[in-house]
Order: sequence, then C-alpha cells, then structure tokens
Amino acid sequence: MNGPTLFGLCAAALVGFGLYGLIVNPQPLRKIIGFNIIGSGVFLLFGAIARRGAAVGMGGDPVPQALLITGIVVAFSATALAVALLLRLFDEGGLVTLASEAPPTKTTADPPDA
Amino acid sequence: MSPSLSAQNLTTLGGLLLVLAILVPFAGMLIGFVFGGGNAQRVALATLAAGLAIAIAIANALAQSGKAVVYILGGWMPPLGVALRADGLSVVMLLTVAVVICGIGVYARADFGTPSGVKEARAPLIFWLLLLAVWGSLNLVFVSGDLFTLYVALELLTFAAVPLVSLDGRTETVRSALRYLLYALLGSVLYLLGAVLLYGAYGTLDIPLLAARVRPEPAAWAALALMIAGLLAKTALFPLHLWLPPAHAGAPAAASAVLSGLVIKGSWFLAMRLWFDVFADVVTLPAAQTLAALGAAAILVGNVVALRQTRLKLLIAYSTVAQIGYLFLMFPLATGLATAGLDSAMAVNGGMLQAISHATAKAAMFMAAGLVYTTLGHDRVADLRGVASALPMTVLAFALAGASLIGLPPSGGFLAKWLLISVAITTAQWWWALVMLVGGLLTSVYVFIVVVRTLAPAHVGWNPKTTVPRYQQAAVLALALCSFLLGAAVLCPVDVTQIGRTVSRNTVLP
Amino acid sequence: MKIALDIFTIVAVMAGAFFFLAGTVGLLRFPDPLTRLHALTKADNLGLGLVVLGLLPQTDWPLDTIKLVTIWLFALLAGATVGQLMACAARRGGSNTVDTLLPPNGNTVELSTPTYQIVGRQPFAAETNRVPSRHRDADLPLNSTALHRGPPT
Amino acid sequence: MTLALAVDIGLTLLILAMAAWTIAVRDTFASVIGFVTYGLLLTLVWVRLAAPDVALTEAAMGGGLTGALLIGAAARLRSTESASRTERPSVLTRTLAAVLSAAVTAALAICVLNLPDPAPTLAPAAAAQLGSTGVGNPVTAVLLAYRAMDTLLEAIVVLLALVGVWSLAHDRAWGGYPQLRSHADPDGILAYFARVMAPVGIIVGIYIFWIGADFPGGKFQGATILAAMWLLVIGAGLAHLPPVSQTWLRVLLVAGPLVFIVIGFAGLVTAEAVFAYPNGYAKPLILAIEIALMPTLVLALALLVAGAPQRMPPQ
Amino acid sequence: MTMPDFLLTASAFVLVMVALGLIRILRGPEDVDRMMAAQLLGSGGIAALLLLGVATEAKAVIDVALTLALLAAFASVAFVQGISRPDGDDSKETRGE
Repeated sequence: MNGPTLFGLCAAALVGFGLYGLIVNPQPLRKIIGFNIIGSGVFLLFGAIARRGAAVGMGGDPVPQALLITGIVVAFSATALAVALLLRLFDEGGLVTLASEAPPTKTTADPPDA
Repeated sequence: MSPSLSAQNLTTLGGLLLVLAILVPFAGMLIGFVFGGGNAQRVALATLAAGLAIAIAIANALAQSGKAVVYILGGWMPPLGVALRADGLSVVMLLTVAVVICGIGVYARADFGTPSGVKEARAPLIFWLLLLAVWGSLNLVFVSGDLFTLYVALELLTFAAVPLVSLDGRTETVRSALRYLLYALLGSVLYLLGAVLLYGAYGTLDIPLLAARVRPEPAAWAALALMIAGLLAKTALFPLHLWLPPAHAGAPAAASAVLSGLVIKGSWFLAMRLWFDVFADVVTLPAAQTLAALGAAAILVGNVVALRQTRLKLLIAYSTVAQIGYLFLMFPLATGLATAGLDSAMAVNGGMLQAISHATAKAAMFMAAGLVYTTLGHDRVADLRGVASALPMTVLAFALAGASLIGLPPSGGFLAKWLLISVAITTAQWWWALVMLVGGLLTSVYVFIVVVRTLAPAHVGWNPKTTVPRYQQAAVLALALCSFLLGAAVLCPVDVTQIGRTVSRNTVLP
Repeated sequence: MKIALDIFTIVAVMAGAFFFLAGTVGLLRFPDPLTRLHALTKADNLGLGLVVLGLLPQTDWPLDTIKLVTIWLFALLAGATVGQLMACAARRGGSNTVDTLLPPNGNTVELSTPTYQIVGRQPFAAETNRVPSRHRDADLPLNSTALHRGPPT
Repeated sequence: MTLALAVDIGLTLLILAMAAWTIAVRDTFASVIGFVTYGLLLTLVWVRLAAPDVALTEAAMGGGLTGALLIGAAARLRSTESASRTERPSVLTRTLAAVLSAAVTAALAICVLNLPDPAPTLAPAAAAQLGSTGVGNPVTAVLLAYRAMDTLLEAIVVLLALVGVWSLAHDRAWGGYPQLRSHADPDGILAYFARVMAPVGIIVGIYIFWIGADFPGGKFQGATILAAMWLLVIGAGLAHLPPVSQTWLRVLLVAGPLVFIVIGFAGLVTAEAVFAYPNGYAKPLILAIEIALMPTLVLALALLVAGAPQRMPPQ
Repeated sequence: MTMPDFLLTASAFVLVMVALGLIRILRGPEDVDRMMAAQLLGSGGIAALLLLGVATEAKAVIDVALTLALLAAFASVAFVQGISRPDGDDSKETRGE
C-alpha cells in the first residue's frame, strides 16, 4: 500500500459515489454535481497512474498529467452547458426536473431513468 | 515492432488529407462564427463542398495505395504522439457522412436562411455552425488513432449535437436536450474511465499498439465493459434509449436528420473500432451475444412502440431506436466467424452497409417529415390525406427510404440483411436471422401505414399551407435514392471496407 | 545559523498550529454564525500568518518569500472582506442585498446593544438571528421572503 | 506506515467524507458548497501526487469557475427546491443504483490493485525528446508539441460549449448582454475588494501563464485566474460584459484556434509535418500560440460562467 | 525528528483542524454557516498545503498556494453573492424588456 495505490482506490470509491449520486438524485443540478464527482474520480485515477509512472527524475508521467488538464477543462465546459440548459428550463417556468410533463408512452421502466 | 505495426506508423501519401478532413470543417465553423449573419451560411456551404472533395480524395488515395492512409501529427511517433489513420471502414463512413451532410445542407438552405431584414438571427447562425462542428467531430471519430483524441472527439460531437435538439427553444425540447446531455456525458466519462485503465495497464493510447499489447486480464475486461457501456449510452441502445425519441422528434427537421442519421453513427463506429481492433483478443462470443440480445430487444420494442405513435416524427424516432438494434447484430456474427477461424469480413461488411443505408434513409425520412409538417401544418399520422398530391417526390422518397429500412431488394438494407443472414446461417446462430426478418415485417407495417395514408385523396378544396421549394424535395429524393440503390455495391470489384484492415486478417483465433 | 533558523521555524509553526487549534475550538464552541465567523477569520488567519512566517527561512530568498507573504496578504484581505459580507448576510438573516452595510438610518452598525447577550447563556438556537432584531426598521426592504417565492410566473 | 502515508490516508478519508456528504445532503445549496470544498481539497491531493500543473488547474477550475457557476445556478434554483425534492426515486431504484455503483467501484479497485508493477510510462520518451521542443516543462511539451492536436481541439471544445450556451438565448435577446448583471453598490465592501484584488490577480494570472514554459503553470491555469478576476470585477458592478454580437469579441474568441491552425500548417512547410515546429524555433512558436490562445480562453471561460444573452443592448 | 517530518506532522495537525472545522461548518443549519467553508479552506487548507509542499521539497507548491488563496477568496465572494442575490428579479426583469 503506497500513495498512488491508495489514491487509486479513493478514485474508485469516488466514481462509485458519483454514479450513485447521478442516478438517485432527482434534481438536475445534483446530477451535474454527481457527474463532476465521477469526472474527478476518473482524473484522480489517471493522476495515480501518472504518479506510478514517475521516472527519469520527473515527479510523474507528463503525458497523463497533460491529458488531465485537457480533461478538467472539457468537464468544466460540459458543466457550463448543462447549467445553461438548466437555467433556461428554469426561466421558462417549467418544473426543473427531468420527468417530462407528458411522458411519452413509457416503455419498460429501466433503472437509470435519469 | 512487428511488420504490420511499422506499416501503420508511417505517414502515407494521402495523409495530409486526413488533417484537412478534420480541420476544414472546424476552420469553417470558426470563420463563420466571426462573420456571423447571412454569410455564415455561405461559408458553411463552401466548406460543405470542400469537405466533400476531401472525402472523395481520401477514398481515391485509399483505393490507389491499397493500404490504410496514415498521418503522424507533428512527426512524433505514436506512443508519444498522435497518429491519424483511415482504413476501409473509416473511408466508407467519411464518404457517407459527407454525402448526407451535403444533402442536409441543400435541404436546410430554405429552413435556416437568415431573414432579409435581420442582420443576424439566432437559429440560422447556430445551425450552420453546429452542422460544421458535427461534421468535423465525426471525421475525427473516424480517422483518429488515439483513444484520448477519440474522447475529445466524442465530447465535441456531444456539444455540437445537444444544442441542435433545443434549437427552437420550446420548454419540452430544452428538457430533452438536458436529459440527452446527461446521458451523453455519463457515456463519455465511462469511456474515458476505460481508456484510463488501458493506459494504466499497457502504457499507450494508440490503437494498433494497444491491439498488440492487450491480453485477456481484469484490466482489459473492465476497460471493455466500461467503454462499451459508455458508448451504448451515447448510441441509445435499448435499455439506455429513453433520451432519443423526445430529443430527435423535438429538433427541427434538418437537425433531426443530422442527429438520427449521423451523430449516433459516431459512437457506434467507435464501439465497432474498439470491438474489432483494440479488444480483438479479449472479446468472447457470449459477450457479443449479450450485445446482440440488447439489439434484438431494441428492434422489437422500438418497432412495437413506433406502431403506436400518433405523430410522424416520434414514429421515425422510435424507428431509429429499432434500427440501432440492427447495427449491433453484427457483433456476435463477426465474433462467431472469428472463433470459427473464418474471415469476419462478411459480417463487418453487412454491419457497415446497414449503417450506411440507415444513415441515408433516416436522414431522408426526417427531412420528408419536415416537408410534410410545413405543408400540412401538423404531422399527425392519422390524417395525412392529400400529401402525395402536394409532395409527390417527397412521398416517393419516404417510400424508397422505408423500403431500404425494411430490406426490399435492391436496397442497401436488403444487401446488408442478406449478408448478415447468410453469416448467421454459416455460424449456426439462426435466431439473429429470425429477429431480422421479424423486425423487417414490423418496419414494413408502419411504413405502409404512412405511405398509404399519404396516397389518400385530399379533402375537396384543401390546398397546402405553404408550397415547398422543389430543391428541398430533390435533396430528400436524392438521399433516399442513395439508400435505395446501395444494393449496387455488390457489383463493385474491390472490397472497399476491408482495405487496410490487416488487424482483423491476422487475428485468426485457434 | 541553520539550527537557529530551524528552531525559529519550529517555534513559529507550533504557534501557528496552536492558533489553528484555537480557531477550531472557537468554531466548535461558539453559539451562532457571527461569533463563529469571528473565530474563523481572526484565529485561522493568524495561524496562517505564523505558519508562513515559520516557512520563510525554508524557502530561497527573492521570489518564493515574496510569494509567501503575498499569500498571507491575500488571506487577510479575503478574511476581512468575506468576514464583513458574511456578517452582513448573517445579521440580516442571510437574505438581503449585499450592498449597504449601513442600516438605512445611516449611522454605523453600533454593536453596543447587540441583539443577543454574549454574556448570558443563550440557548443554542440558530433562529435567534432569524427573529428580526430590535434594530430592524420598518422601512428596511424586507425581501427576505423574496428568497422562498414560488417560481416566477 | 511512514508519516507521509498517514497524511495521505487522512486526506483520502477527508475527501471521501466530503464526497459522501455532497451526495447525501438534502439541500442543493449545501451540496454545491460541499462540492466546492471538495474541489479545493482535491488540490491538496494533486500536490501529494506530484502533479503541480494539475493542482493549479484544479484549484483554478474547481475553486474559481465551477464554484461560481454552480453557486449562481443553485441560488437561482432555490425556489424549486421543495418541488423537486418530492420526487425521491423508489427504494428499488436506489438499491439498484447502489448495487451498480458498488460493482463499478469493486471492478475499479481490483484493476487498481493489480496494475502492472514496472508501471508502463511514457516519461522516458517525453524526456528524451524534450530538448527539441525547447520547453522546460514536460507537461507543456506534451500539451503543445507532442499532442498539439488535443490542445487545439480543447480550445474548440470550449468555443463550441460557448456557442451551445449562447444558442439558449431568447430570439429577441440575441446579440444582447449575458445575464451576469450585478446590483452591488459601487462603494460597498465588494467593490473595494474587487478594486484591490483584481490588479494583483491579473499579475498573478500572467505570472502563472508566463512561467508555464519551464515550471508548472501555463495558459489554461493563467486564463482561468484572469477569467475569475474579470468575473469578480463584473460581480462587483465595476464593469459590464460585452454584448454577444460585438465583432471584436468574436475575433478574439476565434483568434486562438485560428492562429494555432495557421502555425500548425506552417509546420508542414518549415518542418516535415503538420503541428511540427522547425527545430530552433519551437519555443517562440509555442509562445506565440499560447499568447494567441490566452484572450480566447479568458473570454470563453468567463462568458461560459456568465451564461446565455438575456438582455438586448441599448440600440 | 528531521525538519520534513516535523512539517508533515504540522500539516497533518492542521488538516485535522480543518476537518473538525468543516464538520461544524457544513452541519450548520443556516446557509450563512455553510458559507464559511471556502474561507476555512482559504486559510487552513493553504497552511496545510504550504507545510506539505515545503516538507516534500516541491517548489511549485507555492504557486499552487498562491492560486488557491486567490480563488478561495473568489469562491467565498461567490458564496456570499449567491446567498444574498434575491433570485426572483433576474428572470422577471428580462421578461420585462
């Protein structure tokens, strides 16, 4: 048990928390937070893998660290778009939930009914 | 490095065209964004023409060289740098997307032209920018050889497709756009999780290098399961399809054509690329059969629900859910061939033909539905009387597209089903053939219902609300004909889709 | 010389840690937001200041030392500003516009007659500050209800 | 059980507690505050994983922009809080979700525990070719030399998200001001704070951007800090966001990626491939790209937080 | 007990203090209480970060602490603005135009 492995397991747990939060929370804003937690869990796993790849005097493998920076900015853009959609839904006065008022003919109810 | 790998890693003649295929649409989008207003449309149409020429040039380069077109970006060799590769599958999809997007571009000139008085209107500008963005990201999905670049391509595709859904701003479309975005983001984050595990286990993200290193072990199984699950969420396969119908039906006609015809093909193509190229040694027949079982369920549920729809656009959207099921039937057939030691090219060709014929047919159908809506003022399936007299070419196009979806000869759908069914017989998995035939029957029911209703004579003294320009009907008919005459592909001598696919050739399992 | 600096660091960091302890104890023990705010912004900032002071000799001279001092100044600035804003928000039940720190009658916020006696053992209830304090004037725009209005029609 | 591992375990427990609390708490506003705190704590973890560049990005993005975005949204959605809380999913859905999440976590834990021991890494390859990129910081070398295409696509992703956010404006508000309008009093405490903090923040932002070539830092982190400072100034009422239809705004937004594409294709002529730099000129070209990308990223990130145009510009 | 070990224990101690403080702040019934979280991390978090960084000889940590100080203040201000902005009038006013 060393640092990177510990943070790798922490990342696994974070992905689990985020997935649970994404599926269970009814409010869309909570689902966006759940998605962000999954994202940070994935990035933490990538960071732990980068740390394991430390060599040649570098603290960690630079390739995953660069991809992490790109990933964090992409995750932020996704959150910004989701929040903008949510605020537009709120401005329209519509009930801010994902269950549409006139649900189309519901097929079999499957678990991740977002 | 084994010979087949070094061949994958040298920039070939047509390589630069791949970079152009990605950057021309995005550069067009950026320039259109600056000019704004009416000339964004002109920039977009010019980019459409240029992109079509590039796609044809790439196909020509592939046909002449006889092996995959490769470009090493920045001169940095793959484990460190990123390589773009286009084999037969990519080139066929590049051509299909180019043709369909040009058809949609011609069609959309009427719906999304900037009104004369206004300096810049919201919907037209946004539509043209997003159309180019969808095209650029799809080209990137087809040609990129690096898993993380593919992740960024998936995100680009999602960010380009979601605003298309809520383009007209109604509350219901904004809600379905938000639901679509949440599903798509969950899908791409699961895909990224799989890519991270692969990097952790094998130290590279390049597809050919991974194909050589991946072995059946926990990391590979987990990565396969997560990536395929993520891509299923983005392709809306059966249990994860809830976001598709309201999203695709709510969007304007041209946008629905882009979403249903092209956007879902991107994540499907990536799932196929992973299944046959990266995880060739890890996939097992039972895994492929669970995928096909979901596909079969999608076919049955999608078609049955489509039958009960009262609105034409929702009917076509649920038909998309069903047709996606067909795309996943090829996985057990190809894996079955591979495990039996035969060449899996036939099943892969069948799947590709199915995808191409669906792309063209579904785009034509949604655009036809758009024309019906503008002519009648509504799209209730119950009373489509008089549409045939008002829009003869459009109803013909709808019928041809429907025939291709059902699989009547000589359409592309027929050839695809023919190949898949013959492979199902040779690999003794007859039940997939049964599913395909039942699906074809169900599809034929609702296509005939719609076509027969449009042929009914109009009420006395009824005249269409608005006359639709002829070039729109011509565009719809052209796409439908592309799908209908795709069966002629059997005549072309060279098996285009298998060019440069050395990977699938030499992975003959014991 | 090195030993002296190390000892100085140890002493300063220990003092800093002590003030963090004091801040946290204050945070845990104080009855309601305003006093907790006091503990948070004052004690912790001083703790950070001492830690920074302790770390100064460990870092090389020109750039890092200036950065350390700037960090502390940022923390002080943030502590002061946010302390004021949160105090204003807390005092008005957390629902009024931020802009005027001064109550409408223009005089400074005199804490001489606080709305609660710090001396007396107030029953720990956060709603004490929800009840409008004696100083609330009628004309204060009571749009605290604005917070829980239904969605704008 | 070294001391460092003890600190790591403590940090991990704190992070997991924060994440669990953020998911479990009933009130959405509290959940947002929990998430921002979680983001700031994550910065400490990135320092423990020896990834200072990522720590900078996480601090700037998590603490600054994502926090401001989510809090702005949570504040506006407070009134719908009670309505949507009634829709707690059924126990069946919750148990299924719990089982699914536990399965994913277990699978990931197994994969983490038997990652290969001589961890496969690209660090030696990156270090070997660092010299020809002329940049000292290996992460910046990967971002702008080895995988330049990813960074270009990155900037296009941000712009595309901005186009998507703007597409949500009402038709009559198109070309108008984004909604981030504040009503802070010009001589209140907030304005004072903004007047003092903004200039220093801009210096820090440009400093972080400048050292990116050889030390941890870079354009994403610098741009995020500058965007946060701009939002702070606007929030304090000292400045206004430009209307969406301004041409200078659109030119600046597009300048970064276009310059990147032009320099990339120039590499075809001078060096032997697109996105290749002629040896000897790598550093100035990379610097030119970063300087061109800075305004694009600052504007795009700040406008993403600001949201869709809401109000027409005064004709 | 070498200097790095001392600094590590000090940072662990500060982290424990921050954790205790967080428990109290985040449990606070009022939103006003919860707003202090970013400020707590602004001071305690940065102290722990600096101690960790200097203990492990990571020179770049000081830049990270600088950014964190800058943006923890920004987050706190965003909290206060969020809590006190009456949410009603924004959307009403746009419909007004």
